[in-house]
Amino acid sequence: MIRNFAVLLLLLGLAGIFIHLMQGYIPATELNQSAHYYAAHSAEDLGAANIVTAIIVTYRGLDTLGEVTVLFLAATIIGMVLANGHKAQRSLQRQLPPSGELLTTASRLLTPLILLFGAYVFVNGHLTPGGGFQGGAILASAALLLLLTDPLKRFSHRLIAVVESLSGLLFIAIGVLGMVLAGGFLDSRILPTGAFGTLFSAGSIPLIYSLIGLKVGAEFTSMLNNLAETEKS
Amino acid sequence: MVEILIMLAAGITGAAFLLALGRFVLGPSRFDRVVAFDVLTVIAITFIVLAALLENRGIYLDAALVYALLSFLGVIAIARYLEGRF
Amino acid sequence: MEAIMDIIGGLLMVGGACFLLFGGLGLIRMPDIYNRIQAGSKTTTLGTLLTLAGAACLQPAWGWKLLLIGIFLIFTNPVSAQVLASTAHRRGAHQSPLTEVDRLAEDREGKA
Amino acid sequence: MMDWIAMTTGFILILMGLYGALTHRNILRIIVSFTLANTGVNLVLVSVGYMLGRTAPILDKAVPMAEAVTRIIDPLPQALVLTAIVIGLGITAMMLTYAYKLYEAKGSLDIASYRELKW
Amino acid sequence: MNTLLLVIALLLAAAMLGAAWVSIRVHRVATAMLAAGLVSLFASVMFLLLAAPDVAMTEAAIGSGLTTFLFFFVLGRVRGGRDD
Amino acid sequence: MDKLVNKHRSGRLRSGIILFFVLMLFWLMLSSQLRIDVFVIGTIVALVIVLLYGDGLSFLTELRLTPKAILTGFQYYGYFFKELFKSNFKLAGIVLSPSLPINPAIVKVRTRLQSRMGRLMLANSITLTPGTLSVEMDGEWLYVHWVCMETADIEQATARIVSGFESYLEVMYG
Repeated sequence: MIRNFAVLLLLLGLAGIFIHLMQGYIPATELNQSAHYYAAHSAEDLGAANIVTAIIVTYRGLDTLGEVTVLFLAATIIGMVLANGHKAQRSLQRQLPPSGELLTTASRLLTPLILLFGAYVFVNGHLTPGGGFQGGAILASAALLLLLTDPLKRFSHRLIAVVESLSGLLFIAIGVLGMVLAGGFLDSRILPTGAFGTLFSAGSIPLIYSLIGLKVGAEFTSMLNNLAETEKS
Repeated sequence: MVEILIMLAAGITGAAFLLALGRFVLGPSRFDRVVAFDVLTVIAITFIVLAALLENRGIYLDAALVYALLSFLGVIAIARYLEGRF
Repeated sequence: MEAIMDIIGGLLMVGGACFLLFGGLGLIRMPDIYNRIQAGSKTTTLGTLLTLAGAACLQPAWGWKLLLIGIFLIFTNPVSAQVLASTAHRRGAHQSPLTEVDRLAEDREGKA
Repeated sequence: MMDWIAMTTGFILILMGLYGALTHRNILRIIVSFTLANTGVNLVLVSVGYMLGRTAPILDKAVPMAEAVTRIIDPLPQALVLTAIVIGLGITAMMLTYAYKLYEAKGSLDIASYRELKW
Repeated sequence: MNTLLLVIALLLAAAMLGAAWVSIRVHRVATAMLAAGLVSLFASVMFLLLAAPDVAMTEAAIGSGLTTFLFFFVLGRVRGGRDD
Repeated sequence: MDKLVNKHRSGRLRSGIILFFVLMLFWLMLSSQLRIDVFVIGTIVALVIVLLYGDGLSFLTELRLTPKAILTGFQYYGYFFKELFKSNFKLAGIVLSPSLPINPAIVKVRTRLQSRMGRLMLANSITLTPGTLSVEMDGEWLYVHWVCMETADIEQATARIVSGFESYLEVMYG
């Protein structure tokens, strides 16, 4: 009872702060300074039609590196925490009822399409909404579909690790190349900017976003794989 | 004229949305809630298309594409859970 | 010409929305889970397809993407409905007392 | 007006999520409440960048390059939230993994049964 | 036209709060998770109305499959625990 | 034995090539523009997917490549949409009538189709058409939930529910 009362008191205090914040909130009618800079310059300098992509990949590229690192750490920690337990043995696994012929066929049909759509999303990150993070999640969803169709399905750890580390390495290499050839770390102007609005434009942004997409997809897939390998207690 | 028609369509879709939401809240069994969830996802696609039309931006459709392609994954995951397979 | 296309598109959208409404109504009124799945899967598929067709009439430039959404919807919606129905049957979900014949349950019992 | 609606919803979601996280005793319920609060925070952040009558910060035929400054909304909060959602999924997966391991060790999900953590 | 978007946003906000309420008050854990998925779905459409298609797409890609799967997977693994 | 393996391999190659072209088609539809850079990237992506996921199916993998089959395909889609409309109006009638005239049952029907795509499309079509919902597929038996049951007999139910689609799908996929 006391506990609930304390919780309510805390939430009331928070609500007071929020109401105060909302009273002080004045909707902006003009872009602020940094946003103005991004809006005016990103299309000319970098050739990226999607300004959010330009910010994520180039202007705040270091932040993105940090995010990818956090995600990598999360995946690694999940793997380490789960690796401690007893791994499932094939022979000990429960007898599962067959997973329905129609779902199997449908997953055979839809998995290539989901993979293709994921690739579309991260290759076109500089033109359409979308990019590496979304595309990576969609790739992992394809893996999830396979996992749901056949619960005993396992993905090759080696393939996942190779894709993940290769894309990570290439990502950093492109970043360093930007430092050598252009203005700074992860500067995308190491490749020609190209015609605005085409696929081969915006310097190295599509390349970097594709690498991020592959890396994120591999990380999510390894998370799913590690979770699926645990044995039902 | 077209505006009125679109407004009418949005209103009717909103009514359908509320009905499906009602089934979600009422639903006696878990299966009923899952069906309502499925229907609500499809109605969300309609809302996205409507928003794209109203704001006149074709790029919004990509989000609808994601839902059209991936929404059944959630339902299948829940069905697997209900079957006791995990 | 464009005005006519606009009117057709708007009418298609209203029709699609009506089917969505019938789906929602069916979801509320039908007595058991299988009938609700029927109401949910069929009407929402056609309703969304009509809405997409209407949007394609209003904005012909988006046609390809709307067509893709339609194709994906036709192939994913029945799959989820079927998986859900099969799961419901395996877990013995409540069936309306109106149900007269249940061959699947009979065959299951015969096998077991 | 849209930003007010979204902001209010976001704040209420944060409060509801925190309330759930603080009052429930089941670890899984606590994690679910955390995801609710997470969604609320994202909503508030995005709504701060919204501006009335403007459109998404993606340039194409509808928004040519020359009009960008007067037509688009603030892209910075969107860039922040974009990564925050992905990180949120990573964090959720990690919390769920810990919940699973805790269950394996104790055979219960009730936080009252974890007495070693009290002092 | 703007008013219509506003009405849709209001509807979505109300639905979101309702789903969140269901999620924290309902008895069963599975229903709470389903309601959380619903909140994520509505939030995605809301992001789109707030002119943030990138964010909407991220939320859609992550909320539609992965989050739901993770929650229900762990719930299925721990089911049989006393506190259901 | 050798011949069988060879046949299997060539079948795999054929399905891989078909999958590649279908993926290219979808890529072009997604991009909705025809330019050389789109084409190049699409080729790379489709190739990688085909190599990584070789046992994927596509809409055309098991389609018989005869003019008659293709023509039947178009007829099938026409019939399908007609039935979809019919089913929706029927369902709307049921939902809107105050007495809710339903008579549900799960009946058992038989199908002759052998190919996987044909069976999937049959089940999907049944789910989307008048008052029926495929619940489970087991060998040649298909269990169908029927809102307004007209007959519980296997042969008659097969004639009512399945044969309309089956006649088209049998020509297309076999």
